[in-house]
Amino acid sequence: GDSKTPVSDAAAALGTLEPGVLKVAIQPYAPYTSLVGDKMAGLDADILNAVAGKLGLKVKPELTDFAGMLAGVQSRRVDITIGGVAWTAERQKAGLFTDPPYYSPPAMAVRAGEHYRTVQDLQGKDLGTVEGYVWVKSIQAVPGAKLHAYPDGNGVFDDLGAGRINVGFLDPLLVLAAQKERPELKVETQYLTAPSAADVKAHPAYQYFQQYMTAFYLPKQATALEKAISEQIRAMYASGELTGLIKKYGGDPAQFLKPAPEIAKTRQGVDRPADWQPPSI
Amino acid sequence: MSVTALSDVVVRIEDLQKSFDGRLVLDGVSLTVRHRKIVAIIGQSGGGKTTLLRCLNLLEQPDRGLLEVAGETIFSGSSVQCRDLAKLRQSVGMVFQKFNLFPHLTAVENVMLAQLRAGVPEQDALEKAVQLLRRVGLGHRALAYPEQMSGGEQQRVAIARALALKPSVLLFDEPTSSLDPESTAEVLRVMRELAEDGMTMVLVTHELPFARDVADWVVFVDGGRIVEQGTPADVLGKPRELRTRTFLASYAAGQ
Amino acid sequence: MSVTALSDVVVRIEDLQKSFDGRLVLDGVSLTVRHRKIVAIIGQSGGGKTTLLRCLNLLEQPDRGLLEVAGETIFSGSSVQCRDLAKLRQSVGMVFQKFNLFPHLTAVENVMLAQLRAGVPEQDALEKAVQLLRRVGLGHRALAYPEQMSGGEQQRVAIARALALKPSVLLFDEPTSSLDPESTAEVLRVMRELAEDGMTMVLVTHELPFARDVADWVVFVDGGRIVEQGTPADVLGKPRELRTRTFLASYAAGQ
Amino acid sequence: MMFEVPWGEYAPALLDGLERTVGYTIASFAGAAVLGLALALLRVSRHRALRIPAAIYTEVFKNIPLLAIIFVTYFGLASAGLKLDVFSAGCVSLIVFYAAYLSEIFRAAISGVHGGQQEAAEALGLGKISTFAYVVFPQALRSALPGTNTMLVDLLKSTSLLVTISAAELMSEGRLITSATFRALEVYLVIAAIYFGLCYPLSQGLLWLERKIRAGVPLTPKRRRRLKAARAILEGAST
Amino acid sequence: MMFEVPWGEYAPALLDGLERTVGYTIASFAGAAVLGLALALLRVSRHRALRIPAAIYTEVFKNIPLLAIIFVTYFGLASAGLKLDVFSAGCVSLIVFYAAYLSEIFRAAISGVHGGQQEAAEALGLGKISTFAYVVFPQALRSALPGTNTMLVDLLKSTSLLVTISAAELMSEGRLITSATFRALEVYLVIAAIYFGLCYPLSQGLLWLERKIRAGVPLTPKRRRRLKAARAILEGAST
Ligand SMILES: Nc1ncnc2c1ncn2[C@@H]1O[C@H](COP(=O)(O)OP(=O)(O)OP(=O)(O)O)[C@@H](O)[C@H]1O
Ligand SMILES: Nc1ncnc2c1ncn2[C@@H]1O[C@H](COP(=O)(O)OP(=O)(O)OP(=O)(O)O)[C@@H](O)[C@H]1O
Ligand SMILES: [Mg+2]
Ligand SMILES: [Mg+2]
Repeated sequence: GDSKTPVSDAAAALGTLEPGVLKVAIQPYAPYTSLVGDKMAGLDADILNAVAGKLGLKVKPELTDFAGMLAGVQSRRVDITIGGVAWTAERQKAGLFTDPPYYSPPAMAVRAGEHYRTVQDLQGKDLGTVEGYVWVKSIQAVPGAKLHAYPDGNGVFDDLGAGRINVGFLDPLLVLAAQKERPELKVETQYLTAPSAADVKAHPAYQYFQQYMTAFYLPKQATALEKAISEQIRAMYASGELTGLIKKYGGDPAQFLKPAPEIAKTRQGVDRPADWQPPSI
Repeated sequence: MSVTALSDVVVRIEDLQKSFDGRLVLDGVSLTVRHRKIVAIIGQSGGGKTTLLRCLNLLEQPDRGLLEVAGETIFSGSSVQCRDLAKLRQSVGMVFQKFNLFPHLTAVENVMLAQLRAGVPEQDALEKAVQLLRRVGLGHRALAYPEQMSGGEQQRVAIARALALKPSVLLFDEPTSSLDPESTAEVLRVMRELAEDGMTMVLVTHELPFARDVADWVVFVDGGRIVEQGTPADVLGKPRELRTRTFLASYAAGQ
Repeated sequence: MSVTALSDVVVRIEDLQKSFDGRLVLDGVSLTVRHRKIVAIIGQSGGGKTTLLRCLNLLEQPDRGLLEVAGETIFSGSSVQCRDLAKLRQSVGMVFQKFNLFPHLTAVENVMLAQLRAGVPEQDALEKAVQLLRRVGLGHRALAYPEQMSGGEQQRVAIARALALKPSVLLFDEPTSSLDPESTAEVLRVMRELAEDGMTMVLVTHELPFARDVADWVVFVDGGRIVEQGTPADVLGKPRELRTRTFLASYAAGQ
Repeated sequence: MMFEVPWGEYAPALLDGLERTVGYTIASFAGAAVLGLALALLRVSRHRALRIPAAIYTEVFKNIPLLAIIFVTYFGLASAGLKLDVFSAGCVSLIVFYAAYLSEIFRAAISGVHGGQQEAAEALGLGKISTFAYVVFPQALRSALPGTNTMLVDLLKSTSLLVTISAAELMSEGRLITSATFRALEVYLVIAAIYFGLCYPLSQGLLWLERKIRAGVPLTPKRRRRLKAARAILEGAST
Repeated sequence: MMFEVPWGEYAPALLDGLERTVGYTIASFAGAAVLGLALALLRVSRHRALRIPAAIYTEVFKNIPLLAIIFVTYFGLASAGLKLDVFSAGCVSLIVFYAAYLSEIFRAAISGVHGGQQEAAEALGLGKISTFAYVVFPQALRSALPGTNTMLVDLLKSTSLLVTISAAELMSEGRLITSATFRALEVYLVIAAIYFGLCYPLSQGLLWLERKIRAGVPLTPKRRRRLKAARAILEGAST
């Protein structure tokens, strides 16, 4: 490529696979990640593009699917993967996660006219999500509910529209975008009242019905890069850049950029120091 | 041929016509085959011998003419009269040049199949099949598959198969022309025994010595017509027609 | 056979032995074929005739014995002596029972192939091929594919193909036994012409009348041994050996 | 790096997926064989009006990706008002797709049965149906077996594409494990091994069956009894 | 409901994907044919030491899903230190997979050439290589064509599985459009139609070629010249 662009020492010190270049695996997951020409677009993409700019890295996106994203990171074919990836205690064993660029409120896609407010309302219902999403476990824990796991969000929307499922658990921006793109499906966004601490204690899997933390995923070896990106993310909280981006995609900064109280504890002493505090506006 | 009782006639063909793609292949053939008689049909390739034989069990449908088999009119004018094609074919056995045994069945099953489909009980069909295989000298090969048998053995099984439903007449279409001399001898031996047992047979053949020996009547077919017919001694020994003589001469030259 | 000049001998076989899976199929066969002579090999099925023929161009490798072809020792003791197998095979033409023409090539290409592989220039090979096809009466069929030809035509193309490299001897293995009488006559006519042109030939055949007519020498093989050999008049007319007589009798019965 | 996934935990889910994979395979293959045979019969028919639609069907389904068929059957038909459940939609997709391939194999096998066979059967007085059932079909089956067996194994592997409609078969389970543990490569290797463990014995078993049938070993109890009875008669005489 | 996706906008990306799909197909099929032929030759060899490894290869690759092969080739080998680029990894996967199937087809075709052909060629003094090249191979090719052609079309369709390694072929573009527009059904129908538009002419073209070859139409200029020369000689005589 255009290796004539000089690579700064600082950028080179980040230890990317190719000095000065940030290889990013994404899947078609608008409005979080997408590819327009040879540039990536979407919320996660915009955040990482901004971070890379500050670090002096040139972004090189590679379009794949979810399995390919993970394998790409683990086999060190890419430096990082992004796109609504949720942090979990189990997943972090297989790599590094940055500090959360934003938090995701528990949004549900439901057919217009139907109302679900609490976990109790979901019992015995057909609940859809994308396989691999953290909600798979939560749904499995709901008494009598039937899990429908799809390879991507389209399946959820189509089946919601077709009436095969009652509720779809998806990343909130996805629901907003689908509402806009496919009004004929008559899908609405609803927010679930987060289960109480007691509920979560009784059903640990309910924790994902609470606000959860997205992050960017990197290979175990990329400690320097992870640290640099996390720092930049924190800086973007402080500078108001993130507030702007969340608004750009129709999100409410108060929902997306303020962590719920439980968030801090989840990572403290796991992949972060005991005194770690989640970033916030 | 002298006039005999009508009941004596097993096959009666009158003014049979058949064309393929507008080309006349049988052009007014008339022929009578009597009970216990053996008729040999000889003639040049393409003369219509096979077609004539195949009309007799309606494997080929004539265009016009009369066909009677075993006392029943099966074709007349220009349409099939025979209600039950299966019954007709059960009364007319047929042996092919290429044997056409069923390769997925043993010899005994080949002989049983038609019986079973005709409703003969299993055990009866089996016993009959074994008996017929013994009659053609193949009792010991009853459980062999066609591909495990020599050509001569296969053709003998085919004869047993054709006999299984006690046909009134047996048709042979060059039954030995795919065989080596030894196998030919085997098959001819079986056919000679059938002749001695009084089976009625119509036989298309190139084996002129055999025809001379066993046939009661020889028919020389050329260009879709019966050019000459008569006793073997007459047709093969002192042919009247030029075409017959030419044919016999070319045959002698080949030997 | 009287003693003649050595240069006169095209094929010399001495005490040839060959076994398959421990079973002796050729058991000490000795035979001499002289220039411009025609040797017919006759005998029961399984006697070893084909195997004997196939040893002559080393399609089958003998176990022991001596083989000389066109003045060269190609096998002696128990090992192949012939350096250039391709050259040997070019000097020994072979015609098979099932013709074995190359189905993907036209008649003329079938005849050209061996020449082209042997380095004959394209145009020469083509002219030679057309000339040979005309010689067997098939100039007009030069561009036909095997499957478009009758059996007799195919076998004549196979003869032309075998002649293409001007072999010193032509081997025929039952060349007419897959053919109907007319095709047989065609092929035998071509073979008779070759004989008249002075081609040296070894011929396994069941066509005893033909053998009697064209062969200079008849060899009766049974159980892997030469039981009797001599002029056709002797071997076929007044056989000395019982086995020969039995064979000839069974042959006559088959006819 | 390998085997960090707690496979023990996932075993029940995998077994479940395995069961579904087998279920899809059996149901779809049976359906595809029946539809494929029907199409093959249409395609050897003497009537153009029967031959042509069958030929079009075959060409269409042979030339579009199975993935697209699955998607359209499940989601497309639903938008058109026909809501199939996952199992039905999955099976229908596999059936219509593989029937196209199988019909080609069957057609070649049927028209490969020598014309003399049909003639010999008819000359023996067998009707059209008997001729097909007892003479043509058994021989066609024999020559169709290798191709058919390849398709069966292929179908088994292709059930993995049902992942698109959350069929919860083996590959779907694999993806679930991947996203929980993030160990994509390990999971794929294990899933591949499970597929191999299914497909290899299957294809070897089918090969064995092929050989048995080719060797003429009687497979139905009826034929076995018949040949036994024949042997009894033949031996009875020799003693 | 249909055609609400702004296809005009996506046309350049789709064309790009199409081009890549065709590129993968050509490169992989060429490789698979060569490897398949080599495997087939090993499998008809007289030596067990050659036959057995080739047989094991074929069995292994016929019995695991292509998706797993793709995954392991791209990501698995990378973890082991061998980083193939996307195009190489994609082609290698398709080659090793389809070579297994093609080797079966080729082997059957080669051993289906009648033994008499080999014998006749040898009796004419042709060496082993000439015999194979001029007698066995052309005939085997003919009987292998239908199966080979089916595999070529299948390979083309299977390039859609390269999505997972960011091959950016047709199906990847389709998924991208789906994600942006949420109109999966429409996108899949269009993608299916594009595949059909690729595969159908391809398979019809191959059928046409098959028929030409079966009819004995000379395909190489050399043969055409030769037959023309023969005709000239023959006609020269008749005038
Ligand atoms: N099904 C058919 N369709 C078209 N033409 C046919 C058909 N069957 C036979 N013929 C033609 O009818 C003529 C007579 O054929 P037939 O087979 O009856 O002759 P044949 O005397 O039996 O010859 P052969 O001795 O070669 O068997 C031939 O010209 C043949 O080509
Ligand atoms: N390649 C082989 N392997 C094993 N046995 C063989 C082989 N070729 C021939 N034989 C056996 O050798 C014996 C002689 O066979 P051969 O073909 O030479 O006889 P033949 O005289 O030509 O018979 P036919 O008249 O039937 O052609 C037979 O018993 C045959 O089964
Ligand atoms: Mg005939
Ligand atoms: Mg022989």
